[in-house]
Amino acid sequence: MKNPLLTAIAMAVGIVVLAGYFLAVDMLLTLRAILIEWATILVAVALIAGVINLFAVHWRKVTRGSAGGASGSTQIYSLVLVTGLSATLIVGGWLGPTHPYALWIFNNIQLPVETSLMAILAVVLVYAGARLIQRRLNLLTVVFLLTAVVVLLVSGPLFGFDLPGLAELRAWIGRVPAAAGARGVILGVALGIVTTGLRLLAGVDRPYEG
Amino acid sequence: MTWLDTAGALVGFLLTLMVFSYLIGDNPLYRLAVHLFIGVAAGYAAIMAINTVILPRLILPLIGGNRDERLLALVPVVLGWLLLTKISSRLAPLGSLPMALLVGVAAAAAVGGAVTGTILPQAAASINLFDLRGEESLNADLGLHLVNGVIVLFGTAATLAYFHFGDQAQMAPRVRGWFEGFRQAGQVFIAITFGFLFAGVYSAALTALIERIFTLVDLIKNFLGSLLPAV
Amino acid sequence: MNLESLLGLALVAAAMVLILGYVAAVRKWEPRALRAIQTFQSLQRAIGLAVEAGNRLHLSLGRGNFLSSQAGVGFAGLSTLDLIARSTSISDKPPISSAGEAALSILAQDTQRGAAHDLGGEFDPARAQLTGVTPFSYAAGAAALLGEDEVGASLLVGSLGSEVALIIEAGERAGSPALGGTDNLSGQAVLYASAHNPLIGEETFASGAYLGAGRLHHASLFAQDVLRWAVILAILAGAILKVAGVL
Amino acid sequence: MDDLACPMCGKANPLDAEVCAHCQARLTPLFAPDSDEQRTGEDEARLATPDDFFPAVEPETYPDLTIELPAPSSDESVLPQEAADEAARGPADLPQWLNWISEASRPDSGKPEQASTASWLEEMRPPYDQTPTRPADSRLERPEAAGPLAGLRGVLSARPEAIRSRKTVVYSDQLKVTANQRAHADLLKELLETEGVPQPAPPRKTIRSEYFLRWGILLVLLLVLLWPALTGVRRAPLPVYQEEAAELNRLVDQLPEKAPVLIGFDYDPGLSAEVEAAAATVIDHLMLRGAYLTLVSTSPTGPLLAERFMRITQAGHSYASGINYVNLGYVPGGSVGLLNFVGSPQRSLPYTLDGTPAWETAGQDGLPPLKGVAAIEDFAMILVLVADPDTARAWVEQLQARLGRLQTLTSLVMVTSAQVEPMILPYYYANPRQVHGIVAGLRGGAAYARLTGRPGQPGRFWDAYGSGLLVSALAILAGGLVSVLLPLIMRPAPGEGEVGG
Repeated sequence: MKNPLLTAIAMAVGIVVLAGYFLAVDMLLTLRAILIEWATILVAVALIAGVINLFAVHWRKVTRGSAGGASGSTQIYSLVLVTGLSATLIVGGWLGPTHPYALWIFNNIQLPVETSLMAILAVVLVYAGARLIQRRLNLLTVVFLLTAVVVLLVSGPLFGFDLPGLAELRAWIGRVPAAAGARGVILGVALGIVTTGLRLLAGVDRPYEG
Repeated sequence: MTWLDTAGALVGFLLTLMVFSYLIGDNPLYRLAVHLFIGVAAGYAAIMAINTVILPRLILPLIGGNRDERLLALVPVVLGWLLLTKISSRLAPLGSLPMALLVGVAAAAAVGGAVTGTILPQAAASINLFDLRGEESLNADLGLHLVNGVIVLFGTAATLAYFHFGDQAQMAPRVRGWFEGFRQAGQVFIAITFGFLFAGVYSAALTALIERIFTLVDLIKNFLGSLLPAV
Repeated sequence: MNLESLLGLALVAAAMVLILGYVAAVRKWEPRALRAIQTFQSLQRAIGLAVEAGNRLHLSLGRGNFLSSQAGVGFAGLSTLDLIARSTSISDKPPISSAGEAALSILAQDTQRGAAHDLGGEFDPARAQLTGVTPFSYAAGAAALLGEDEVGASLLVGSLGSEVALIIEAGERAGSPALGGTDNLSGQAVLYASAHNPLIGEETFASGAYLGAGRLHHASLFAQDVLRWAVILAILAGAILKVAGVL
Repeated sequence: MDDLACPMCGKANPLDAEVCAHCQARLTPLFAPDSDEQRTGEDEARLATPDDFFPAVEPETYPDLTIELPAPSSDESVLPQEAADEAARGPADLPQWLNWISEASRPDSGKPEQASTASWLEEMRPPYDQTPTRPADSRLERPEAAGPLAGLRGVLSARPEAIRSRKTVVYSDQLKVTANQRAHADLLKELLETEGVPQPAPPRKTIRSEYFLRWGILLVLLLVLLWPALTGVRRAPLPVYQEEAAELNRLVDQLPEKAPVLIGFDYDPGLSAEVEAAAATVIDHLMLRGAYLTLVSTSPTGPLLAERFMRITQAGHSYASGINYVNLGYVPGGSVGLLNFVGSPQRSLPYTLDGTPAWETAGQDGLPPLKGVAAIEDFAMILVLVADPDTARAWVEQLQARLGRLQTLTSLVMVTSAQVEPMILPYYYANPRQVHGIVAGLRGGAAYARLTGRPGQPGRFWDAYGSGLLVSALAILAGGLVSVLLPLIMRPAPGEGEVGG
């Protein structure tokens, strides 16, 4: 389904918006502002479409059940998801997102689950760290683990075993070598983003052609 | 504490335990909690999108705006409707027009953001480390500052060089030797950075675990307290 | 037009010229060789298995905000998805993709539909899923996907934060190793510690070129390499001028 | 009958004749026949095995053959450099490195015999002649029409001596087949029998032992963390002076009465525990100073976190929505949206989360927290609560355009997760300073709490945090040491694990 019109639109819009970053021409900036405004709205609409899609997919699982290729258990999970989604939409949509009932759902469902998911990472990450050398034994891994262990040890109270200079060492690592590495990495990523974006603006990659 | 709060505390308590059960092994309880969470999160995101974007930026201008505003608002309305056709796989091709526009803006925003938000400021920051006049005015320890600056500069350059994609086999042997050394140094800086970040992520996870455990313990304490007021 | 804008414009123009120049050049000469990256070799093997052994591949496109630089890695993921969908078209188990950003999941559907259409295959919308709309709900949903759908390996090319550990952990348990990288620093640190084959930073954007997506992806890497050294030299020169008090 | 027909010319000869009287063809074998007839049949069957299978082979099955023989596990397989380089070469429908698949799957890709000459198949052929597969003697080409040997070529007639004379070849050929080659032949047989049946995925490894390690870590962590939670013990001293935190503390102290402060709630609920524990002390301090707070976020869940934070975490202070603080909701559009917000907050977020107009306009006077605030510089302080390095950077970069000017007095301060430190510290130590104060993670929060003398959440968690970090660090260290030392101790005996040569 190659459609030159779509490519032309994507390229034209992209060039206008990109030029707006560097050229201070009033008409260009106005046009750019309008395009970005539309894009912002479209992203929100896309989110709505996505949520409707999510609902539809799971609703199908619930109603069709095994016929829809869902086992009994997945049917229940989907039912729970659909219920949670519609309950939130009704309560939050009707009473407003800051109404006590809406906040109740957020405070007692979303927040505990999400925090708990983060909490289980406390075990998962220690486990991953402990097995890392077994998986990849090289210079990078050793330096990585040593840094991690030192920073972990120094980040909390050492209950009296306070070796002089450790806190300073941690601060220095964060300020100098870690900052340097981080800067190098994000600069590299930025270069990657630039060329990837330009491929789209040049109409080489066309993900929108369904 | 109203009955609503009590119910909420109990729900949170149960959900927390259901998620924690994942550590023993993947199980239906965990999956239930997660699916409920996905649904609720999606619901909130949708409400937020409607309340803060679609209503004030799309609907209100269309209803309350002047003629120009209405005309301007018509375009995103049409594009939005086209985009919604993506929901049905039959009409999906219609939605490609708004997606093309969206991709154009997104790609440009990505490029522009990367150049003006990362490459230029980060490069400038590395250069400004050597703004000695400013340092003298702050009368900081100049020597130490200079040494740190050199380390940061070297680390940034080495890390950036580490990613070089060309095959070193094509380089002259001596150049390759230097280049490999430089890349190795870059690797070390990357490892230190990731180590530090890993520790950071871990302490965030640990704090989350602590917060959960304290909440659970407090809840149980209150519950027992209400059961045995004398104790 | 201030100096910053001028530099920025010059950088973008240079990148464009380098890409197109390289493409024009490889019409005459052989494209240059790339350094070996083990993760991509493992990925090639995984794709080979997808074709031969009918292993399903899962591609995580992440949850990066669509109107920020996070979209960049999402687009890299989409071109990888297109490549994999075409490579494994003769497999009886085409790849599935998950996204945490609605616009991205729509594009993933379009990409897979396009690939299926070109190769005369059927497209099932369930192959490109929006598993959640916030970072953690996305990760949890993608993790659940690995358990339900017999996935042979997970490829991560998208914007993912520390929550990526959930996906990797689920993969470990389901016996499907995770390969890939992300643009997010915390995500990279976690990936480095827990993924089978991590990609570091910029390497994530090279997946297209390493999987044979064609000259333009190769050209992008060439442009990145040239600009990389330009940036390094600029920083060094700037620092020297700063010390000298010229700048 | 009392005479013996010559197998060659068919003429009759006496029973005891050794050679044909007419054509001199040999009538009796050179050596004693093998007594074990079972083995004869067996041998013929085995001899037939490779030959008879070739015609049945479909071209499609060859790739399977080549793939399946040595199948390394997907994580450690490494293609040779040439392959990697080839992979990088030029555009193609199928990537270069997958071309062999398209070759193989093409129906006309070579005759089976060609494809079949894999090295190990060559070895299986008798080295000295082709008899089993290619009868050298054209007379042996005659097809066997009927009987148990139907379809076998190289069959003379049903006469015992004739069969025996063939057997020698059979026998000698059978000796040439090593165990390894037989294993390959069986593999080939298996492959061809399961032809058409899709190959199963490599077996998923069940990782039982690893669960125990997980449980171990979990139990130790729980024990270590439960103790302070149950006893409420506070033994560990709060961290000593931290420059960045002290600077933030000083800035808050210097805020004028009822100063307008913008707070960005930009973290996921998952990281709320750490960020809020750290932020509680700072915002508590701000509220004690009676600052007017304006809350925004660039993530959809941010506004809810903000609302919750004001109503529950800071319930102690009687801050009322619309009077002491205003929640503007979230800025859509990522960094682009943030840039717009920084440029013109009023246009970007005209209403509060409840939908009431927030700002001062010609028509109505705005809500108290936004009185006299028209632009981003009108805030006395911008405090960003952030857990993600990239988001933190986005805030600093977008705000620089406005706050970077000399005349602006607005200070930008941050309360972050510990993972943001390496990304944000350089802005603090930059010259001129771009971030004026930082509280990073629970450690920073504890340091701030020490300065204000109000321990709050950080003080509560501090002991558990310390022991948790200690245990985890030791676990990682131990795991590393074990995985280095264990292989040295339990090194497998040489030759162990080699299968079938």
